[in-house]
Amino acid sequence: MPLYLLPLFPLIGFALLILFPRLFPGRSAGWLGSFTVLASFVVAVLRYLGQTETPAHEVLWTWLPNMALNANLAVGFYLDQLSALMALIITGVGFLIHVYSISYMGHDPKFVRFFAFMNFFVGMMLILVLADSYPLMFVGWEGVGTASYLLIGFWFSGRNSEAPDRKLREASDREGVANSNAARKAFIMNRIGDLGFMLGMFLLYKLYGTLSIPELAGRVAGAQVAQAGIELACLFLLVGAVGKSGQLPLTTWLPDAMAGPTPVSALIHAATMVTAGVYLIARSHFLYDLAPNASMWVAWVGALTALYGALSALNQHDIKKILAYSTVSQLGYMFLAVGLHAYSAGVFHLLTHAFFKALLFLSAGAVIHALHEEQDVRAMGGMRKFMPFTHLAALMGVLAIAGIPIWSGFFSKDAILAAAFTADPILYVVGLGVALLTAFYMGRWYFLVWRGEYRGHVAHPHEADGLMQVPLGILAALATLGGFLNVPSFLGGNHAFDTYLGRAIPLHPHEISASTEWLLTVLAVVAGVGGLLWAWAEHRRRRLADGPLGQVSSNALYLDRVYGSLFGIPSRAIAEGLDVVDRSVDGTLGGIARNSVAPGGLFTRWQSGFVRAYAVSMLLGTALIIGYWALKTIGGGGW
Amino acid sequence: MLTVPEVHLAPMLPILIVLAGALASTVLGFFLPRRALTVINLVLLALSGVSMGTLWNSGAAAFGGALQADNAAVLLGLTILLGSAMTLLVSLDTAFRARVSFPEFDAMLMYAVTGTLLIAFSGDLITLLIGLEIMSLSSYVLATLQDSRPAEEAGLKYFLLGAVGSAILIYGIALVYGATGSLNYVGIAERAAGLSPQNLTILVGGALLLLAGFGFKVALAPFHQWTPDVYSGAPTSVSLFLSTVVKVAAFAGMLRVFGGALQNAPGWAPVLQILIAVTLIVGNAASLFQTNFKRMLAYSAVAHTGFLALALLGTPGLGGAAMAYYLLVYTLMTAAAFAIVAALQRSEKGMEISDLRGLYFRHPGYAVALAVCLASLAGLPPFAGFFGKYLVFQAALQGGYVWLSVLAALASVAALVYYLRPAMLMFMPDRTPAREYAYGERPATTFTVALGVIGVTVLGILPNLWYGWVANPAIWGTLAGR
Amino acid sequence: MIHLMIFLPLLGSLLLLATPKRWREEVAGFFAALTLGLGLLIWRGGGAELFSVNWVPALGITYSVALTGVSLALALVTALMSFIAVLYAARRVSNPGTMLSLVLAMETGLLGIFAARDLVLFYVFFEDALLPALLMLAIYGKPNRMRALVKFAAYTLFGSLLMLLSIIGVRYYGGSPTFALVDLVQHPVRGVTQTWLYLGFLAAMAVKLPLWPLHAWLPDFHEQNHDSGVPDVMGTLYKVGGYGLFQFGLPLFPDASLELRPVLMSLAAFTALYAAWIAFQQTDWKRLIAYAGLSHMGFVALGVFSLNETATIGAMYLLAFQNVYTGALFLAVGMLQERVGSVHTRVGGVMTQAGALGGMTLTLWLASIAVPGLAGFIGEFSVLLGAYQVQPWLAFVAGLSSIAAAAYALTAFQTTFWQGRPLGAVRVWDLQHTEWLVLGLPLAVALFFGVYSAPALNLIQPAVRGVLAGLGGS
Amino acid sequence: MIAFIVLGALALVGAVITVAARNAVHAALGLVGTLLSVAGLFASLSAAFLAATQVIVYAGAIMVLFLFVIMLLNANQPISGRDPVPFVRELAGIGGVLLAGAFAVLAFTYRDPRPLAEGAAALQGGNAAPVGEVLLTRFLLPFEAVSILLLVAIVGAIALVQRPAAQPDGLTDAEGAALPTSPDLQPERGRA
Amino acid sequence: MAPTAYYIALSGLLFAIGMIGVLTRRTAIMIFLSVELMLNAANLALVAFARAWGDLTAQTAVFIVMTLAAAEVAIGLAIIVAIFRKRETTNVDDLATLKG
Repeated sequence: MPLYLLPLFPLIGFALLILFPRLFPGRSAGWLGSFTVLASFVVAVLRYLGQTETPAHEVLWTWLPNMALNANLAVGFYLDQLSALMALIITGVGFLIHVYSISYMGHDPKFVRFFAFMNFFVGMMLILVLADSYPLMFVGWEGVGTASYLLIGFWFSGRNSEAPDRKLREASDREGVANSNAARKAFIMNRIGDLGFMLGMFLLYKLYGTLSIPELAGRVAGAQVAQAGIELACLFLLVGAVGKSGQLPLTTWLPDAMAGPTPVSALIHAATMVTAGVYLIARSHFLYDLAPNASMWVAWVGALTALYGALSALNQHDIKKILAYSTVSQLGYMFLAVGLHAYSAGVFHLLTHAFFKALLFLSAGAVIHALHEEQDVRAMGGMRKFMPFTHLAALMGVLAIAGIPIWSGFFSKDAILAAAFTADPILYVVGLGVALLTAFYMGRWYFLVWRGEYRGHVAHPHEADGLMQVPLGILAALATLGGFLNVPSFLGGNHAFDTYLGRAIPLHPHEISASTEWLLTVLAVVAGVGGLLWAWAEHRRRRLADGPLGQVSSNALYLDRVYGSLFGIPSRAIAEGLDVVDRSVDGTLGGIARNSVAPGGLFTRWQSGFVRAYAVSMLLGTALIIGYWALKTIGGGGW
Repeated sequence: MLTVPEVHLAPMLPILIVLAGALASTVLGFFLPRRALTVINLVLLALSGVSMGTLWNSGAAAFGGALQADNAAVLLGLTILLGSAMTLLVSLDTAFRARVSFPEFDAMLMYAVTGTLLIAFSGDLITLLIGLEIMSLSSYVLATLQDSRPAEEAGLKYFLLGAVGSAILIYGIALVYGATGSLNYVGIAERAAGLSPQNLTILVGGALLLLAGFGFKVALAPFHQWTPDVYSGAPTSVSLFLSTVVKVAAFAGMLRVFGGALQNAPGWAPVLQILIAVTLIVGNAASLFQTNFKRMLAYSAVAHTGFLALALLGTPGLGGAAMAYYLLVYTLMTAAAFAIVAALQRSEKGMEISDLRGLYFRHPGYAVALAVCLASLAGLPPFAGFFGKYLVFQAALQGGYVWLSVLAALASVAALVYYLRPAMLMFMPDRTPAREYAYGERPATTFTVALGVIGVTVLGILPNLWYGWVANPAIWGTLAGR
Repeated sequence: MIHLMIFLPLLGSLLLLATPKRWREEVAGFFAALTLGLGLLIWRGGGAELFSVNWVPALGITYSVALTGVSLALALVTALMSFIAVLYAARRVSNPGTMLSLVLAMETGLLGIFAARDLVLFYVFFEDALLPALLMLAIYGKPNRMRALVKFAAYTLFGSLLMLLSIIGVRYYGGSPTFALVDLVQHPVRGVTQTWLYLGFLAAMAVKLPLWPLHAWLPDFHEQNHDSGVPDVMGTLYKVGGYGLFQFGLPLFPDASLELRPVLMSLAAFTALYAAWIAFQQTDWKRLIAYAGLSHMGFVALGVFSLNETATIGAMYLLAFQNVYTGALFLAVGMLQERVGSVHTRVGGVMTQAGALGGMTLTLWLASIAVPGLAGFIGEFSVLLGAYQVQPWLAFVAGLSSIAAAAYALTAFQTTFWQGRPLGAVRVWDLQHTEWLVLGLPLAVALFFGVYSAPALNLIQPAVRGVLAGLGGS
Repeated sequence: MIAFIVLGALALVGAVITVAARNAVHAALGLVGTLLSVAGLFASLSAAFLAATQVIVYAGAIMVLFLFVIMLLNANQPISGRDPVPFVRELAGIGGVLLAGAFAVLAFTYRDPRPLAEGAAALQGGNAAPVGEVLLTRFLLPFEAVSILLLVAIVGAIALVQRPAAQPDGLTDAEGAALPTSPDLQPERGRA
Repeated sequence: MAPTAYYIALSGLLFAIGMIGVLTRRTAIMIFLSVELMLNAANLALVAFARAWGDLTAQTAVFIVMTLAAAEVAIGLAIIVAIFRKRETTNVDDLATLKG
């Protein structure tokens, strides 16, 4: 089964749905979309099963000039353990979310278009992870960016823009503007990262003369290049990763991206796309291994972002915003891991996070659905009674993300913290603190939404229907059990996941005595449990509605405003100024066109109409000519 | 004992034919209507052209070299005849409206042509002088002939300044004679070579005075100021004549004198290059600010003088060829443009540029033709004006006048601007009522315009049709005669 | 065949004046399609080799034409876009006879520019293309078009006359028998003279690229042109500066182009950023697209000036295909204007009613801001990559414009097509009839050559290699 | 030499009178004086025939014609009122001085190509016979051509003073009515 | 005999004076008179040179120039008279409608 089938199926789905929307009445579009993703999933599974030690590399056709070694770069796909894993996550989780969306988006007028975009996203994401060269990866990179742009702005004119009623219409217009802005912001901020990515590629090409990843991996070892060069290249790539994964300082677009439909948030802005940065760094491990400083940067960016996300999540009131900031924070964890060369830990967290964060988002979506687009947690509460199944699923997710033992989050987070501990105690402390905060705000989220008494407006919120429950169930199971893929040795496991991934990415096993391991584990668990208890205590005191740090947190540490005043306003001003300059640059020509410039007046005044004036210029001219000649003669000058 | 020199008829036949036309118009004017005379004159012009053609490569001369019918003379003469014929054709349609439709008009015109031919064929300074005077005097009359205040004012200005100009010219001749002791080109050219520095001084002084005198005739700044007034004051058909035939003749004279007799005399080239620079600047800048189309054409004629004179700076081989090519093209496009003005103008003042708005939708043929002429004047390919510019640039560059060529290039940007405005206005639709003469389109004028436009286009696409004839440097090496 | 291809459109435009009103659209379309077909045939035949005869022997001017490599690619794009322009003009403009014939006439000029292998011939075609452009602007332009006209023409001629001088100079100082490129290359000019001549040549090309600070004619030209955007398509095709520099500038002035490389590259990079930044401020779609195009031209110039193979290939690729999507964008704006009666970028909510129009416009926009997978990316990426090998910082500066590009493109798109449709605004109808083709064909081309670049690369790459090899450049 | 000084002085005086005299008639007479003394100079340059012609044609015919016209148009009163052309006198002064100076410089660089005596001798006194011979041999063409010039002068002068009537060209408008001449031309006056 | 240079200088002086006249006189006739003066200066120079070269052609040329002058006078006066008939003035400054 050729690899290109993986992205091909969803793209075919996209083409059909976008070109012939009328061919798909009712929910058939949803089924088609889900089916194409399922097809890719099947392919992925088959390829996974048929996988050998040597990575598969399938070249299709020539594409970019001179960008491989003394040759034109070709479009080709590359399947090793890492990309296989990513493909499985994307298609698997993607398929579940597609199915979920069939019900969730069921009543949306642009149902078909939604699935077209979703398919487009899946296809692009698969290209991203399967790419055998950085430019091709960049195709997927910007492709998913575009998809996310389209999906964030899916309700670009608000959800009832055709409403005849003026009130509704205005509200919807406001919503439309907000959504559109969010989408645009996401794209532009990604572009900033992409520039870094591109510069990284340019530099790599300058250093190694190729952009094909296998070739690079082959040359990096032998080639003698300046250390600074590699470090710089890695930093450039980091910029790209930061942009895509919503890390500091390019993090502010991710919370806004929640303007999109909830499945989009689940698939793109939690499970898959935003982890592309992590993937990029893991994929470029052979470079980062040579660039200790750059790696340190990665780790620190991750740690700080984790902290930032956690702090911002403390006092959010939008059910999805909380999850969004938690995503930022969790991505920070992954960066921390890969920055410390603990790629396996990072990717493992990526996996588990995909499970439980998708789960959380979907259950949040179910709640929003049940409460008719209500998103404020203060207007919820006690949902447990109305939708028990969803509640159970959500609880699994909360426990997983809080890092409670046996749930998947526990294992992955534990590995990361261990890596941090070996590398740098400060990082470890940060990580631990974030774990505490995570547990707290997730607990807050849980208690506000599911416990306490119902504060909503909808009379009888209904439980999600089967189409939504199935994915919830599967994901809940995965979030619960996923951790056992990688049971550390001191718990009697065999690091199955690490060893699998190790075939693609050489491991840097950190030597920690089992006792320390135990200590770290206990600390982590304490942090998790403590956080939840803290939330429960607050809940008892009914003071959960507004969490710690008040405005500072709910305004996400004012980062947006800082950017606005630092970059937004000045650049607009400059643009304005340049425009003015540019319009007036050719005033003279315009003047001539309008036939009104001074010099001409001179000549017309000279042409005064008096014949004697003409005679004056004639004879003076003659006199001057002859006089000049006479003077020259006197001066004896030659001719 | 008195020995009358050999008098060949052939070399002077073209002139005599034209003269015959002039005399016929003078005498028969009492019996025949004017239009008949015009037709006769057209025929005679054609005949003269034919007889000129027979002189090709004959190198014939008469009156001991005072009259030489070499190839240069033939080429320039043909250009002159073409311009005159176009003038006559246009006058057929417009003379009555201009109130100059009487035999004397034709007579004067033909006399002027006689004079111009005399210049082109001249072999010595005196013949040249007489030719110039015949041409000028008849031009004075032509400019004044119309019974209107503008025409009279134009005539007086033209005459007074012209008289001064000829005085300067004659003084120049005197000095040149003083230096070389000879009045015919060959002698001057021979003696100019080996001169004691003192008399060389006189020679250059004379050359400069001649330059000033000619500068008036061809309208080089600062001797150009009569041009706009006279062209805009005189009847349009006369302006056509003055701006084409008269200018061609004057340049023919310049070619004879500076390209031939004074070819290797020093001193005049640097001055000429200054004059050209001033002309280019003044001509183009001033025409940028004209609102009257006729007057704008007058100024553009000044500007073109600058370009034409560039050719004089080149080596005679290239320069002469460039000049000859440019002169023909210039005649075609200027004549056609003036013809259209003459046909479509409401009043003798010519049309305002703004009147041209939307002309394309009322007189598509003439509008397109005028656009072609303007494009050619601006030097845009594929029209012949481009090759004219190209050739003079080439001549000047190879003469080593780089800065002047650059200046000329920049000047022609300005030129484009003022040619562009009317040209584009014609194609802009407008609601206002037509402001041009409704019955202007008539066969003779149309024929003239077509001649000009087709000529300009064909010569632009196949320049060799004309340039192939004029290219041979041998023609221009012997301007002074043998 | 090549001559037929060059002059067929002109023939058509002349014929058009004679054909009765009701047949004009068909005739024009026929000729445009025929030209395109001929072009494709030539392509299939592996291009038309050099054909040369004397034109003005006395002046050493020859009629030398060839359609190979880059020039063939550009000629094909020209034919395609002219065909599309004709299609749309026929549908949109009432009684389009004049415009159609002007479009065809201009097509001949453009094809000639690309085919010419003789400097004077090149100049002649270069100016010939100017006249129809001027006429279109004059006849169909907006109220204050005279200013745009004068600026357009004056800038163009300012450049081209200096170029004419250096054309003459190249032959004179080099002592070549003719103006044919092959001869001129045999008789190169050396030393400082070459630099001066190059500057003269550059003047024209910089105007036609356009390159800051000689760009000022561009925005007005597009802003004042007819709403349908048909003249803008041709105007876009007319931006041949990059090609001229590549085809004539580099072979004739190798030392000079090497010497001036840093200056010119910085100018180009600055142009790219400057234009993109200004575009951010535009509220008139046409001005906006004009500045966007200017920014692309900055990239093209960056590529050509860098003398780096990859970058030059990218530049030519970009030059060729930006015609496609920029032109199509102009037409899309034309359709927008037809529907909402304005080209202002704050209309709002059009996509709620005209989904296809919005979608196509968005895709074209994405192509124009070099989203990978579309043709724009290959060119821009290669240019930047190549330029980075030569001047990393300039590549960075130019790269910044890709961010600005996202900003201006998405802002304009959002405020026009997204957000709410104002209450009581006119109902916008979606694409109809040929409009699908008019937007779809360029879109398909942009997509195809963004994914599968081999056909174009096979044309461009060898040509670039040849030129740069002769240059002995980096 | 003496002759030259005297005559030259006279010529200059006459010239100055011509230029400076307020009354036109005086100016004309001053010119006559100049012409006569120039004739004298001709004589001193052994150009007898020219001297005679100068006296007869110039001082005689031409100047009489001038005076006649001056009287006819009674243009002898000087024009009062400020000069519309700015700085004309100053410019004229500067230009005149410049020109005169330049000519002087040029003149005094002149070296006679041959001894004056020889040259004068070769002229045979410039009598009618030798001049006429040259005129009919080497200057035959100019001699003939001048006749054309005179013809032009005569015809032109007549045409100007007696403007003939314009002959219609049969151009008609749509209704077939003859079209008028351009509106801005005033109707012809009855001629004398 | 006086050397040629003197004659030339004299003629130059006359020419300059004539020019001053052209510029300063304000009636057409007077300007025209001054032009005649300039022509005479030219004649004088020619004759002087004729003696210097001992060559009769120059004298003949002078003869022809005189004829030219006569013809010019005829035309010039005709123009002046024609204008005077319509405007009753010979002041050239009154004819300044064509300008710019």
